[in-house]
Amino acid sequence: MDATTTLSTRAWIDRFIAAVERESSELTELDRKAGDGDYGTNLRSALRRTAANLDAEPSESPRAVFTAVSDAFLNTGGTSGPLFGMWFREFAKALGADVTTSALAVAATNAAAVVQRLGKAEVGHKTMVDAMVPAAQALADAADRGVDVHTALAEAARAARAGAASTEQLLARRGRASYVGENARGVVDPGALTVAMFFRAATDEAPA
Amino acid sequence: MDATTTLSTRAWIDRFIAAVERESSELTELDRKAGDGDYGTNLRSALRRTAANLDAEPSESPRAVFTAVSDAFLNTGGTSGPLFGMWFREFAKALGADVTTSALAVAATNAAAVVQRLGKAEVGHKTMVDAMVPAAQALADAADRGVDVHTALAEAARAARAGAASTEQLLARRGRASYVGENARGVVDPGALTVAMFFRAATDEAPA
Amino acid sequence: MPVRQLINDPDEFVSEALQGLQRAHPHLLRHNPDPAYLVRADAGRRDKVALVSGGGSGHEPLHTGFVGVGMLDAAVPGAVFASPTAYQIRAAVEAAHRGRGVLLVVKNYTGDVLNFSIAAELVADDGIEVETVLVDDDLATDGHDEGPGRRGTAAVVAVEKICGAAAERGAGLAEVAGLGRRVVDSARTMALALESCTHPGQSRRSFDLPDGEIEFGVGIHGERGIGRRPLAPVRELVPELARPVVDALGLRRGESVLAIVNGLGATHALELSVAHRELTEFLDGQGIHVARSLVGPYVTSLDMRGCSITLVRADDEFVDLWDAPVRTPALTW
Amino acid sequence: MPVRQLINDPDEFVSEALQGLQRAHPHLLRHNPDPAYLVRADAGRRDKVALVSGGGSGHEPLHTGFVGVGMLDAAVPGAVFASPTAYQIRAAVEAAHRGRGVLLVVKNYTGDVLNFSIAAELVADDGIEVETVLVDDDLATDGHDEGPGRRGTAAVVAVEKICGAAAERGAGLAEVAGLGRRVVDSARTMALALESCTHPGQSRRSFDLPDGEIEFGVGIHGERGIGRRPLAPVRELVPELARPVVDALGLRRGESVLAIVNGLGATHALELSVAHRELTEFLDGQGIHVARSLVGPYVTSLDMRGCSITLVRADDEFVDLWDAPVRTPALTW
Ligand SMILES: Nc1ncnc2c1ncn2[C@@H]1O[C@H](COP(=O)(O)OP(=O)(O)O)[C@@H](O)[C@H]1O
Ligand SMILES: Nc1ncnc2c1ncn2[C@@H]1O[C@H](COP(=O)(O)OP(=O)(O)O)[C@@H](O)[C@H]1O
Ligand SMILES: [Mg+2]
Ligand SMILES: [Mg+2]
Ligand SMILES: [Mg+2]
Ligand SMILES: [Mg+2]
Repeated sequence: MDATTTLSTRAWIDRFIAAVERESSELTELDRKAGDGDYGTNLRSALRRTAANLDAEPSESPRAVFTAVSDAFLNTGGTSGPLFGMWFREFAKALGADVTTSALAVAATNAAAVVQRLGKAEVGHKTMVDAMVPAAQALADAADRGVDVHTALAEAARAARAGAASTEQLLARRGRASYVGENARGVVDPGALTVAMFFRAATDEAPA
Repeated sequence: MDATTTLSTRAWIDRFIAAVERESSELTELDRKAGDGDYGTNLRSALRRTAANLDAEPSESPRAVFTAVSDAFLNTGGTSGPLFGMWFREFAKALGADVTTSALAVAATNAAAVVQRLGKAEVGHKTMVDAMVPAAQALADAADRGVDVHTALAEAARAARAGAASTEQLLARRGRASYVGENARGVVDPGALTVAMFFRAATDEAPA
Repeated sequence: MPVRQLINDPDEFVSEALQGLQRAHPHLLRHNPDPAYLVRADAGRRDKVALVSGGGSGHEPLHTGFVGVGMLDAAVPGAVFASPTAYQIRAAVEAAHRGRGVLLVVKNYTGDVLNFSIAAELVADDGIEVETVLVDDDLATDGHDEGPGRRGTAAVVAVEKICGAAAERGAGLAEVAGLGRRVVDSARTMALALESCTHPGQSRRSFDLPDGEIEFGVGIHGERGIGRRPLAPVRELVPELARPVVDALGLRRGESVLAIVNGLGATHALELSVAHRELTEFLDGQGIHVARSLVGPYVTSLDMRGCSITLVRADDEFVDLWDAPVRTPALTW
Repeated sequence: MPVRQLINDPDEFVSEALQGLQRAHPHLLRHNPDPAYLVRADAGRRDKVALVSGGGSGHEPLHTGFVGVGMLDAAVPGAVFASPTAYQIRAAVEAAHRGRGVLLVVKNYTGDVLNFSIAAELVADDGIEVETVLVDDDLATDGHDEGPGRRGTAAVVAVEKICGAAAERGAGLAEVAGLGRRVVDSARTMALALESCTHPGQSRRSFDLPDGEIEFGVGIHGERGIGRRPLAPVRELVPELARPVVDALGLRRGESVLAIVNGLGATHALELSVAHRELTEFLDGQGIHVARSLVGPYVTSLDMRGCSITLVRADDEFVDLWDAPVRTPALTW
């Protein structure tokens, strides 16, 4: 079965926001080691704007929720802000009233493609794309196998986490981390880690 | 007798130029003590321009010679340049083909008046006026008495020199020297000294 | 001790400056505070292709000073030296759109390219026709095949002026965009700094120069250039800037150029006039005719001292559009 | 080590800059090298009262940048911070004269007053009708009864603009002069420096400021002002400048002003825009209406950092003449 009334998009985003609030200084630390150290700040400011948008116009519709997320990121500086903005925008476009595995597969596939087109990064360039592409692949596989939304998102989260972990040993080819050469090795890419956190938040329990 | 063919205006100016060349560093020194130290430079540059003008368009006519002197001073910076320019201009205006005592008296009287009007200095303000006014007075007296040009100019030179000497004990009320207060006391005003040198040059022998 | 500036709070610096600019030109400009942009006071009339540009602040009068008749319809300023957001750009494009499509003029910097590309996609989805002209005139960053390409600097003024004139005359979007790309292809710039610049609220210049040396090949964000050279009389420095520009454009005797002698911020008008004199002497010697010159601080880098020289190979069409009337805070004729 | 500048030889600096300016504006200006002045390219047409101004260089765009249609007919630049000679002024007046008399606009400095007065006598002798407007707007030098009086600073721009417009419209010499004197009576200025300036070729600024202090009441020749004040946010500094100006003019609620927020040289456009914002906030609070504003570096003091604020009590005639078309290198609308 594919439909889900049990997955509240709003709750998913709330858990994501809570996770980022918990981890933001670690994310910034990663950007400091291999970038300019503003990543956590950029991300938090986008998510606080998201929360404000959602509180101002409460809605449970996946489209409305992801539009609010996308708008907030597009209103944020840095490289990650606009890329995440366009990534989330594909979720808003693809998801209807109900969140289905196949709609998620379409969303994640289109979303990864948009980010790759705009950022010109391939898998292995040590960016958020290293988590986005395997997650999209996992959702597409899940849709092919007809598994339910929760299972599909759990698989996507595992794939994204593995993709993020794989960035640790890479040299960066895109973004500011590419300027620091060997110094980026040993540092997980915070953008990729954020993608993993996002999928993880889908199936987590609500935060305490 | 009043007419003089023996006084060559051109030779007078040449002697004046030579005197200034000899004394210019002393004049500058006086301006350094009670001003900004550019007086000798200003004066020499005006007189070199005068010499160039006179060489370019040689003329013995008093009007032409004094016009050349006046133009050169009016083309020079500092406070002294334009004031001397207007002073000499009255000589150009008043002197005809022949230099007479009465024409010199008119010239020097008008010239001192122009400088006083423009510079707003009275006798006793420690400026060139302190030599110009007594010299004009001496020439006016000489004209009243009908004395010859050489005698008249010698009297003017003595009066100017006395006027210049009188500035030594004064506090300056005009020009940059007025900014230095008591420090100007004991310093002869270089502008007044120059006026004395000018009249002295009229009756001097040609320089060696 | 932060550098002495007329400033309240560094975080409010740009937005307060926008207010101040708008209040000085109420008949030309409208200011939208959030998201921040400036738009022509008569925006909304459905009659022409609209031009929108923007980028980090600190380069004033670029771009905000070029909003008005015959140049930009809107300018979108980011924070100092930081790109505006895609959302800001979208809002400005929507406000500027006058029914005949929008030309985005983008200086080639990663953040600007990213945010303007995204904005272009967003407004295209909203049904507004968009074209983009990417300006990449800076010769100092030429020749790196794999990198981000040449930076965009003072040639952007020529692009905005010429495209703005064509749009004002009624040219269509494709034509205006094509013209803009042709200006970009015809233009190169080289810059030098005598002294670097200071971010608002910071206490140090972005780099220090040893006695008797200048920084050659600088951009407009206070970054180091491509090398140190000896400080020399301007009659030697200007040919050092202009010669590579002439070579890169392949300019030959008898050709004409538009010349921009641009002050980087704290360079005095007397200095720029002397630099312009030296440029005309140099180009005269090369047999190159200066059809028009623009001399002044147009694309600044905060309080940097120095100048850039831009040459644009000029044909009659460029000169004609250059001469067309313009009425903006910083450029009017 | 002289300060880093785009310069060849300090002695040639001004004359090379004049050449560079003329070459940037060949259709507006003609340059006479010796004696040095700039005159309108169409000088000689016998049709209007001519305006001539000048003074020491280092204040650019003043005065050379204001030669053109609707403002000055000629500008006579001296060396940096030094008066032009009477002879230079006479030559400029003769070149500028267009058959209906000449208005001399003179900033109140001893050397300028002397040389312009002399030039006025010389050309009057040549049969040219001359009037002089003496500009003495600087409040910092007010109140010294016996001295040379208030200095002339940025209000000269308003005098040149308003008189220039009236002359261009055909007003006679007496009328234009009367208007100029009325502008002078209606205008006061106050300035502050965040950093002093450096003479071309010299290695030191004209004065040094201790940390956290600014120089209040400066003129435009790098001389010290009337006192040190604490460096403060611009929202505090601008009222410190504007309040005494409002008081000196006796401006009351409901009155209108022309406002000039003038950069002293190295002040960035963003800073001047913020200063303008603060001025409008302050005047709003006083119920004073800003009819028109001019914001930018118009009367500079080489590379000084800081600004001056000039207010001119504005009636309809002033505003109308202010708005009249002008076409010069530095001011065009
Ligand atoms: N070209 C790119 N394509 C995709 N992602 C990128 C690219 N460049 C950078 N990133 C991502 O952006 C993250 C850094 O974001 P952020 O700190 O906001 O950017 P900035 O470098 O502008 O400060 C990196 O961790 C990486 O995941
Ligand atoms: N107001 C004045 N009236 C007459 N003479 C003056 C006046 N002010 C200065 N002087 C004369 O000018 C001389 C200084 O000339 P100069 O050095 O060229 O001027 P500056 O002070 O501009 O450098 C003084 O010695 C004095 O004789
Ligand atoms: Mg970062
Ligand atoms: Mg960053
Ligand atoms: Mg002196
Ligand atoms: Mg002097």
